[in-house]
Amino acid sequence: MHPILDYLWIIPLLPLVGSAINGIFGWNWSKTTINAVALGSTGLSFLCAIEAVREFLDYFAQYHQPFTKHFVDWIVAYKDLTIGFDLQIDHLTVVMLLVVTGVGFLIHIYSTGYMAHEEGYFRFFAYMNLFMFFMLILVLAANYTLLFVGWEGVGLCSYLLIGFYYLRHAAAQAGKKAFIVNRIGDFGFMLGMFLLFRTFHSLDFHTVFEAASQPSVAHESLGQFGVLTVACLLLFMGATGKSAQIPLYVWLPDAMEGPTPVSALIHAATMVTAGVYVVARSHVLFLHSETAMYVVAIVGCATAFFAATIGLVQSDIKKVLAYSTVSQLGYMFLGCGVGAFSAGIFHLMTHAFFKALLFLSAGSVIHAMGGEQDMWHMGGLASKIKVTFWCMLFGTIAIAGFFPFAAFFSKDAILFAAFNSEHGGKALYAVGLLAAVLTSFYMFRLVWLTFFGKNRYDEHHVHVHESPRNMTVPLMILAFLSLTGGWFAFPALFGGKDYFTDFLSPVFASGETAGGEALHSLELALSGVAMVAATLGLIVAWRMYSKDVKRGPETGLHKLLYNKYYVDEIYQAVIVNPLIWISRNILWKAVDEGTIDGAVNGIAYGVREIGDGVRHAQSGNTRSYAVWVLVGAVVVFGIIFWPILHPVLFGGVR
Amino acid sequence: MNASLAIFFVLAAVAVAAAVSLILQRHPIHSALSLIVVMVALAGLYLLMGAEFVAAVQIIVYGGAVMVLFVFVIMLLNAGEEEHTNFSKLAAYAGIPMAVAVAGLIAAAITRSTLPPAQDPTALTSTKSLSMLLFQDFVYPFELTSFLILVAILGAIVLAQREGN
Amino acid sequence: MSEFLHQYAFLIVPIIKVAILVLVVLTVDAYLTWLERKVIAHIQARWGPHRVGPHGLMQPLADGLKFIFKEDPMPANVDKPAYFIAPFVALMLALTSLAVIPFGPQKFTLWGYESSLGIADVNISLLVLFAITALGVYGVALAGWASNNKYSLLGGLRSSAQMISYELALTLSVVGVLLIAGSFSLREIVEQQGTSNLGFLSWNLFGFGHGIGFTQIIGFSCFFIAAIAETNRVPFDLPEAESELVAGFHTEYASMKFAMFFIGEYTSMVAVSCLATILFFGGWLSPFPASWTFTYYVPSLLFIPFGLWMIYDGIHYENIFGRIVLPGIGTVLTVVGIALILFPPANHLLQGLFWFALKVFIFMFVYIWMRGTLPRFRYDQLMSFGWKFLLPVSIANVVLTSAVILWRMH
Amino acid sequence: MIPTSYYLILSAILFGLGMIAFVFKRNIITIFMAIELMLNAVNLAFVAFSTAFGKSDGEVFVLFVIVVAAAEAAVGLGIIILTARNRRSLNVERVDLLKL
Repeated sequence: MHPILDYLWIIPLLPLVGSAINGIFGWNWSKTTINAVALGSTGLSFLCAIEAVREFLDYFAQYHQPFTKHFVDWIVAYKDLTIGFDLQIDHLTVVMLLVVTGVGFLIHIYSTGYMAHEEGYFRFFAYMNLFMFFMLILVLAANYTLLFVGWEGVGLCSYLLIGFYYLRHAAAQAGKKAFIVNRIGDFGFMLGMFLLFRTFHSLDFHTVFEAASQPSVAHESLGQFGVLTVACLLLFMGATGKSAQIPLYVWLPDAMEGPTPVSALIHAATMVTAGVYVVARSHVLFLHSETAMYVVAIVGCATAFFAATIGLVQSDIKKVLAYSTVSQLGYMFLGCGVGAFSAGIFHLMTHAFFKALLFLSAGSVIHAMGGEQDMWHMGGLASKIKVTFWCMLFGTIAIAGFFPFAAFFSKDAILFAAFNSEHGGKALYAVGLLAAVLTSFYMFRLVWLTFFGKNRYDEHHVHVHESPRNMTVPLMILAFLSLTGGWFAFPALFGGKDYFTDFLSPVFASGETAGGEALHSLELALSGVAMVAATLGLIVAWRMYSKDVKRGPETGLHKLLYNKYYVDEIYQAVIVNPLIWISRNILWKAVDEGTIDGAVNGIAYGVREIGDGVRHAQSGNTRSYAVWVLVGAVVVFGIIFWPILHPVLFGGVR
Repeated sequence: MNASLAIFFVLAAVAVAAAVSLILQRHPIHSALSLIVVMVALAGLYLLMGAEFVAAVQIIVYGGAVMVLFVFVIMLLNAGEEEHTNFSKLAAYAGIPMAVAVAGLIAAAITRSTLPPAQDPTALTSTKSLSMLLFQDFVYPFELTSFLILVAILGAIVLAQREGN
Repeated sequence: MSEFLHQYAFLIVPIIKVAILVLVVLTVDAYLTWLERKVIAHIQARWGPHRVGPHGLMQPLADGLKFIFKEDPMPANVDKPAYFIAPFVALMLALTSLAVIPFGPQKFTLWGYESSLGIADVNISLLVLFAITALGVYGVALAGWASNNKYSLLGGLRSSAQMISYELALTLSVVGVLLIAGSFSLREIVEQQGTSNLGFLSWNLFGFGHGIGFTQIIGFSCFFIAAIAETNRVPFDLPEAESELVAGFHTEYASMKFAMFFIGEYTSMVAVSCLATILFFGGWLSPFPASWTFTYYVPSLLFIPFGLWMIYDGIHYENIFGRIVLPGIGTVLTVVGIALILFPPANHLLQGLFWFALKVFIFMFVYIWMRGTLPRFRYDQLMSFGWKFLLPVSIANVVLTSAVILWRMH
Repeated sequence: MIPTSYYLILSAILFGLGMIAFVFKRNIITIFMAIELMLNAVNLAFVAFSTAFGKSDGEVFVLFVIVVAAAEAAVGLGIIILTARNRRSLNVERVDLLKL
């Protein structure tokens, strides 16, 4: 009845097959063949995803419940631990599914152009397909364990792709950094999973959420540090790792060492949003614990502002976009934190569109500049690469949140939710608004530095040229999407209903903070304020960068910002170095060499000594051996004949 | 003190004496002769017990084959008087006491244990019934021993042949 | 006196029998030497011993005296005990082997103690015989080793190897007979050969006593060849091959010790011949069917003409001594022959012994005959013949016989 | 009638003498003979028991023992010949190394 739903595993399987084929046989294949395999698998899984969505909606209309299917038992370890390879689709998954496969597909197309002249072409696409596979597993998983598999898998692919230019030391370092920092988050995530299992004796979403929504559990978690609180915080720790929130955001900017399409796909559109997805997925748990919600909201809000400030002064075009990604993710968490999960997911989707667009455009610019990434060596490109310019401009307007572009709706929804969330909502709103101003400022700064003013590069070496068709077409599609992506919420402006929220309502029905129609006028007002903020940013940027500017000396605050608050150095000093010291001097020297090796060697030495002592019994003299045999015989006979003999020997006694 | 008891004591005395001489003789061939005497005496004891076949086999195989082999080897290696080295202190001091202790334990156990009354030798099964037992109840072990012999022959050939041929 | 005899008859009678047997055997051995020399001489167209007594009949006596009175030198640093024991072992075992051989069917009672012709009548006599033969090796081996002489050592080793090699064939060749008889007792073996009324056809050699297919000709051939080898006779007399080992293991022996070896050899020849007679030639049974009572006069028919011929021949002898002695012997023989006719019980008593002796005599003659005829084997030929031909054939004989028996049982 | 225990005692004595010979003698061949002596003592015990119980199993076992002893003699003497060739000595105390 539902061909794809019944074989849901086909969707993740396709990229995996593509990855395997490319990875194993691609090494001496022509680019065309590799493209065919990579794009074919991704595109097919995109189509399958669309079909799956259609079938799911049909299915939902019938049964009014998420579709879950158990395929095979994976782990059957303990009487109540049975983890199957279960996939599930509900409305949240639908959004993620379409975003991942769709945007992924576009970026694949783009990559065929961007990576055309790179070494390891087949390797790149094998990794990309593998990433798609894991990401799909992540979003389709019906239990935390399988989700964790995808979670780790995307981490692995991110590591591989960041370090794609593994000959560059910086790239390799960045890859390792991303991996390790993620490990810290995953550690928390696993603890959270263990805690959940210990509490609910299961890891299936359905079971856990059912149990969690029991009043008893809710009651149990009322103590602000009940089980659920801790579990949620731990899960959120994982989310901060994966989604680059304070304090674990440091890896994302470095991740820009990877190829630009990677930055677009993994570090903007899909993977980094996994954290948000998890939080949204577990909203049932989060809603039980106000503390956790607060933490999420505050961390998100803080990250949004903090990263935005850093973004203000970066000179590397991709670094700017990286920090903007961090801060946008912060927005998403803010949304989730204040209970507007649908708003968060909404922003996730729109952000996927426009941030992918921005990154790809940046990639196109870099491509045009022949690998130059420093904005201070660009300028005046608008006339030379028109398509890229317009797409970039679209993206900028979209992220800045001008009407009627995507972020206008999504960011608004978040800010509005924050505004009228109880206790302290106003503060969150204020910071969020400030971050919005900064966002539009640094984005327009980027545009001006890149495309306007007189060119600050050497004409003779750099031959600026428009990117090929297979790069520009995805740009246009994404530009269109980032224009229209937000229009689901259009009617809400005029008192209509927010289709997106409506669409997700089956998932988040439980705990959406009411609002909307009730305070319709207020929402309009806040939208206005947001517009003003964006415009403010635009004007400031225009004032500062429209006329050609020299790169000023970094001093004071500027320097502090430019050096990212020295966070990396602080981490290095406070965490990394002590860890290395402990590992080297205590764990290695004392524990390993001293205790363990010492024990082993000591045993060996003792054995040798004993053998050296006993060896003299092995004289090799047959007669001695014979006597030993006799001794043994005496003992054995003595034991056997004891009952008969002891009257003989000790008859006299008693 | 009937005749058979007398014969027993005579044979037993001969056996023990020969065994002692086996120990005391310096030259291996004299030890071998003593051992032959022991075996013949034992054969006589078997006859006394009515185990005629075993007695005959004892002499034919042990006396006629095994010991001949020993004598051969002694002649072949032209073994002289044995030298009384005492490299093994253990054997020098503890050896004989230990052996005596084992024998004593066994003897004590025998004297202490209750044995079935001896039966009239004439009542013992004849050679025919022995062969029945051997070729019906114990036929597989019997065949196995033939294999064992075969293997032993091969082993002996392999061991004793010179590297040349 | 008589009750003393009755009380200890179980000791006295055997002692008497042993004494008689030893005397007889020694005499027989002595005159075997005479016979051997005579026969070989005539085979080689010589006279042979002719000086001492008529036809050299006193020669054995002279030899014996010579053996007794000769000096007995002992080589330097021999292994004394072994050197002394060896000849005794040889002789003793040879004589002992005769102990279990039954010479006749009769059982007689003396002083209330029933006994038979033959020293001991054990029911595994054959096994005992083989056991003793098996020990026979030591005499030779020890002698060869003790003499401290390389030729002797070689001879000793050779004969020991030869003996144990052919012992197998000897034993196995008899198994066929045992299977037919179903007993180890020589007496029973002989008796079951006489069960049918076919005369010599029922002997194990032909085996018609039980019907077609039991013939032991193969067995007998193997047995006889192996027996010759056992006794170190031509053509298997390598241990004492004068030409290569200067008389082998008894090179260093002189006088009485040498005589012991000599007697031992001839005794074992006799023993083996007796065995062959018993196993294959019906022992004391006459070659004629038992129903032909007139055949009881065959001994007389041999004795009387031979005696008359001796008288006739004797009176023409060149010296006076012979002219007296030979006719005397002839007379005795004739008288015995006539007496046998006149006194049937005595005749009946003697029948078994006569036939037994006759068969044994024939075997001895064959021994001597072969010595006069055949050349000596080479050592490797000897070994390969024993192991690669004789042993397989005798085993085949065993298999064949048992197969036939099985076939007959069903 | 001779009590069974007499035979057993005798076999124990012979066995003990065998053991003494084993530890006392130095010549490999003689030591081997000592083993044979012990086997014989055991055989005596077997036959004695089979007589005592009036069953032939003991004798059958003796036959097996004899066979095994024969095989053992064949192999063992082969080894002894080899040893004597390589070591130029029959004294066990001089043969105390696994390889030359």
